[in-house]
Amino acid sequence: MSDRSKFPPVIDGKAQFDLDSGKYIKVWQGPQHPGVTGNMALELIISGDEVIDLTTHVGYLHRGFEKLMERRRYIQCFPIVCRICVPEPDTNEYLLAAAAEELAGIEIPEKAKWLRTLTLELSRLASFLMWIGGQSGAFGMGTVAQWAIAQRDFILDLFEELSGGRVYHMYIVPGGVRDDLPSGWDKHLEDVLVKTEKMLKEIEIVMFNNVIFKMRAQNLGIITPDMVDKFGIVGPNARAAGLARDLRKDEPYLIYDKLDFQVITRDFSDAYNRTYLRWQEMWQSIGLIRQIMAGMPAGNDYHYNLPNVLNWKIPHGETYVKAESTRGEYGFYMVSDGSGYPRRVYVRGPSYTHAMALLPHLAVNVNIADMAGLMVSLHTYPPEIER
Amino acid sequence: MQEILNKLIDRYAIEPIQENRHNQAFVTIEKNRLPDVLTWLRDYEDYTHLAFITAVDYPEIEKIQLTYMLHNYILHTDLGLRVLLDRTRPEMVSIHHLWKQVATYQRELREMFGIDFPGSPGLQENFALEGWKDIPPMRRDFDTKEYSEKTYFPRPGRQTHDPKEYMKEKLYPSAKEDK
Amino acid sequence: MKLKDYLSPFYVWKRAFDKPFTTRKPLEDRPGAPRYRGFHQNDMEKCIGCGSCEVICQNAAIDLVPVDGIETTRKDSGLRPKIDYGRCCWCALCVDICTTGSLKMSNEYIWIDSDPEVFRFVPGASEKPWKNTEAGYSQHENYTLLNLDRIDMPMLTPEDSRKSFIETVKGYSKEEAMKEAQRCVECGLCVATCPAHMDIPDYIRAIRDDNLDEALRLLYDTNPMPATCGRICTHLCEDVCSIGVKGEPLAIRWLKRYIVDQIDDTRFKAILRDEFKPNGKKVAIIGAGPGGLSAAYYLVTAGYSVTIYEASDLAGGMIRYGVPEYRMPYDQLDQDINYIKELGVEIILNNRIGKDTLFSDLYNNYDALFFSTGLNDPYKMAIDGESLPGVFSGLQILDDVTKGIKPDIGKSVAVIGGGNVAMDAARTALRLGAESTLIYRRREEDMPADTEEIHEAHAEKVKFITQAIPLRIEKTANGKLKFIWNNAEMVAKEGAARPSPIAIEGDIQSLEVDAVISAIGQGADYSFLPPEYESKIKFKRGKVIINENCQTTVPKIFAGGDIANPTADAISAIADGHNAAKGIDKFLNKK
Amino acid sequence: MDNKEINNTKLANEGLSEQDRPLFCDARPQSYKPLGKYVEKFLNWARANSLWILGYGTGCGAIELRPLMTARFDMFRWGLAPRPTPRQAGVFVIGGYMSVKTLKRVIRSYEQMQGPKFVIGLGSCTINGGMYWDSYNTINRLDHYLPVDIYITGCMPRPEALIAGFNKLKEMIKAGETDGQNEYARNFDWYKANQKKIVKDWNMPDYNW
Repeated sequence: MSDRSKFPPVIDGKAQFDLDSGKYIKVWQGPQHPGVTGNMALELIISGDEVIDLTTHVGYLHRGFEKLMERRRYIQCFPIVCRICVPEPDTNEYLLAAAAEELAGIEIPEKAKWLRTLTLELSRLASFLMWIGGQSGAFGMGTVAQWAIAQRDFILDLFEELSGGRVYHMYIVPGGVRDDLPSGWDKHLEDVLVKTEKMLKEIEIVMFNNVIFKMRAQNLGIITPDMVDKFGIVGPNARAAGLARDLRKDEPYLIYDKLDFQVITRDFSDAYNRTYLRWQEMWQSIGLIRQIMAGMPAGNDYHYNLPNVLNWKIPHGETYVKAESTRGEYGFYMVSDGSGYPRRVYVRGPSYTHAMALLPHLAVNVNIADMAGLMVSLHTYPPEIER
Repeated sequence: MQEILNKLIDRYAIEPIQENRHNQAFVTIEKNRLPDVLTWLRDYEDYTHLAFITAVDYPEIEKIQLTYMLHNYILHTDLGLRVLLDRTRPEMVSIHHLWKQVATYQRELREMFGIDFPGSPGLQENFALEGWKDIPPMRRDFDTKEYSEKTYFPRPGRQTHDPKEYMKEKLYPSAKEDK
Repeated sequence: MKLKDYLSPFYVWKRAFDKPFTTRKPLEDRPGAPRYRGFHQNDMEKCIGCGSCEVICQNAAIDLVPVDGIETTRKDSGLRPKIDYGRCCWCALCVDICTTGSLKMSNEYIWIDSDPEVFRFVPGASEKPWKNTEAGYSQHENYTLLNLDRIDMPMLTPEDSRKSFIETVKGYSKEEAMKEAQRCVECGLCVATCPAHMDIPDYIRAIRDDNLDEALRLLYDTNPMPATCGRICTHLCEDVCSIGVKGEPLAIRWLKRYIVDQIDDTRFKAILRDEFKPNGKKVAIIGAGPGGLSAAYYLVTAGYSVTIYEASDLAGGMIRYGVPEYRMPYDQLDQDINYIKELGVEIILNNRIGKDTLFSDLYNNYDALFFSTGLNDPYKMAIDGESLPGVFSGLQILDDVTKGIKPDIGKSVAVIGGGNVAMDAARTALRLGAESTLIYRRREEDMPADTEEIHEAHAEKVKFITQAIPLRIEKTANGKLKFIWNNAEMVAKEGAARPSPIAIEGDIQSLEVDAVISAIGQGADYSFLPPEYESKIKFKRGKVIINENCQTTVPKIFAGGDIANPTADAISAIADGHNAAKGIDKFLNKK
Repeated sequence: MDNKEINNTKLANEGLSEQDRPLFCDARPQSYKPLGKYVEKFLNWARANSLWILGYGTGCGAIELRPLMTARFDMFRWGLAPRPTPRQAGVFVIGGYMSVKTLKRVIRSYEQMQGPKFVIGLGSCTINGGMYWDSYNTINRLDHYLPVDIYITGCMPRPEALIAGFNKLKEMIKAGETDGQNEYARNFDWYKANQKKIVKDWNMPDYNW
């Protein structure tokens, strides 16, 4: 940080430069780039090896989910929403079901709530494992990626056993869930949890105590508390800045009010702390899964018998339901016009603000080699931006 | 929740109000007052979090509804503000100065619904689409199936039968010529 | 940075001695989980080709196609799902919705080919490696996307119902009807089975959409007596209902009744908008039963001038005189008839052909003739004592009650027979204050009566004696009748469709009653036909032979209803009437 | 595929500005000419055993590539390796649905890849549109835009299905049955016409090698 005279001045988070001056280079990172999660592109203007301006480009995965849902019956929407967020599909499934149930005035059986919470926490764990693989990979620590993603695969095995699907579980349907826990599943789960715990301990040693990771991730992409509302930052990114905001606690849905847990916060939101916080939340998830398994109600009443789904109509209304995903507030805004098809479903993905507004702000004056790490530390996931 | 709704009624004479849950309500606001109400809610009533902006198309009443969803982190309440725009030339005041992420939302709405937000930065840039020439895809009158079949032509060779018609053909063909 | 930070990364080396994560032979070692949603399987025998899978598939991945070796029958469309794996997303909604539970998914998941055209197959018919795999996703007990249980119909309690002639079935309320209508999957299997081929899925959809005017129009397209059919139809449609495979079939009959119940009959004309121009041709109809009325409706709406000749003093035929009021209230029947009358159909009552008017006059004065005179000649039991006083026919009892005559049946009756007339007679007898005992040759499950009727008869405490072959009726000393029968056992005979009762030697029982009502079936009475016509019209086993246009062997004469069709129920008569009307129209317009 | 025509006129790089056009190549793609039976057999063996995948996750299919390249399934055992740039890659795994915007990049990447190159269509979306069959932004039939060697059906196909797919591809390469690159060269105009029909703002060169 000695001589910065050659870098353009930054005013209000924006570097002041003239691209035609020939002093700066425009570089595209992505969409075809291994360091970019999902499929999006960063248009970088660099000065030397520092990024001075960034524009996020999305739309490579745009499938028009919201349009497609308008011409599908409510039940037919459920297989397609999970595709909006591949690493953590269950949040989508839950929110679609919750929105439809709220508008239709359906109360689902207690057991279904527990099973839903279980899948949500399990998918949170899987998603975080996938993410920590990306995060460590972005800083050159491929070993952790190998461990974490392989470990995630064992959770996918659990999902496969439970729901019949590995990646797209399609387990949470409007009205409840599709099936009970298979026999012997609890033992497999405990097995995987124990292994995951062991691995998490090892990750702490090799990652959070790693000098390279520390040097690169600390003070990278600092989010100050006053930025949080200005940019609409949610989830772990906001919690790392010291704001105890967690929908599971603030507006408990499903059975979160019956579970014992504390909102985890850290007091300084940089890439390192955000990573560490998510690592802590993995432990929290494991704890929650154990609590859920211990309290799982007996019986097999896990689905409310909907009116024949081919003719299922939902009365007029609009609602916004939300849940805490790994990336923060995930929401479905559903408008029903009384027909069998939703009038409008809007999917609010937390990555929207993180990638589109926050990332360009944080990227200024970041070394180009750290860009991937910075992006992953915000845990952005493109399909939920463009849908 | 009731408290803020009463305040809204007092200050802006806003009606109607649709209360969804104990912590969620939707109100309809006149187009020109929206920035004012948003600013007031953000700065004085702790509705600091803008969850999203989106639109709903109502071709039958020739309107497009914009929904601004605000959240209060202290009371944990959601307040949805609805604005009805004219559908033929929808235009709305830009509020990109209030939250940083708004410009992107407005860019998306311009692309998907064809709503104009004069003054919003980067409004004309592509968001998810590239080289789109048809009517904005999220408009209700845009038929995505028809567009897809026309543009991306599905693999041929499929044919289905309606059980009712097929049984008629097989079991009582005499009745075929009727009706 | 501490020294630890420099050293700790080397901890990864420890892992070198751990068991590796790697699955050695993933292809062999990892079959799909027992619930895995892999490639589809279909039990071809179980599947009925209802097409619900096609409807629910949000990817439009399923086509219904004819398959070799699968015949179209009344309960099976003969079509089978063909799945396009260029579309499928393995969500298994098709498995969940399957009305029969035939569709399943195996746990196999590998299908690779360099030709994109091959990824289409008919599960169950195409030979695929996973055709017989056991494991995989299938329907679960506690999770269904259909509504298998019928909405309960409000009914009088048996205790109340047996006391009076008030209609037993109260009819659905709007909410109940909408709920019941919602259960329909619109497969349309029922349409083929319905003798009149009513547009059942369409009018049920109209109920669901609360568009009853449209529903009424759909009813009258194929059936001008909906209020009647909504009550006493034999509802063959419900036997083939796809929902009925796993659950209770839709109450199609009651939904039909709901439509008519909800609409005031004064509005019929405005809703149906039956407009026609008289074409100057005349048609005579003999018999104002369902067949005759139906023919009259379709003829009059086609512009013909129609006259019905009826021997009784009121129109309605067997529906009025053969069905008791607690099942078919007369005002409802009148509603159906009145609308037909309103359109200009002339009904001449108390006019018996052959007696009051000559058949040949009709033949000469009208452009075409349709007769649907029904079966009203009760069969005899052919046993001793049948002509004793106190032995009645079932029809006679029902007829008397309709006319307001109280038959002298005393305090206890024995009803012989197992058909609907027998049930009606037994339950009518209850309402007249007698204890009823029903005596039938075969087992209860062999009874031709509707299951609901049998069920209700039981509920109203009609006593059932089955497998009893009547021997004779004797007069006892105290003026009662003694009905004597021989107990039988069911013996399956080779080549016979069902087992027949064979008397057990010596096992003879008897019952003392005040009256015996015989209701073992009826035959036709053709006495109105003069010999010169009777010789020209062909008969087979007492039934008139007609072609698909209900035309007899005499071109100008058409016939239908119980005297012509094998099912002998109201809806078939109505269908015949419709066909005859079309046939007459064709016949007269060809000239 | 009947309407494919052979045409030898050069495309004009119309998507580029006038002064940029000379900067780009305008040579039509060439069919690969085999070197001789035994040499080719050896080469095919070598090609089959070093399938390098372009690390471009074009759709949700990419999610199963991660487990495949990590410890659990360890694709390096089969000679598969991800490469960051098209110039080093020989296999393009199209991960399911493809939006028009991605298709444009995919064409560019595909054309930049060195021959012999192979395309794997992953998931039902590549065959007939899959669950996005009625979407206004995703293509239905991949074979209209790129020559596809094999299809793996599924949504998503599991890593095992992918492995099986790669094994099949290897067999095909060894048997000399993969003709995708030559097909692209032979029917270049047909492919280009299809591509340009749906990629509305074609602001890239027509020849990307």
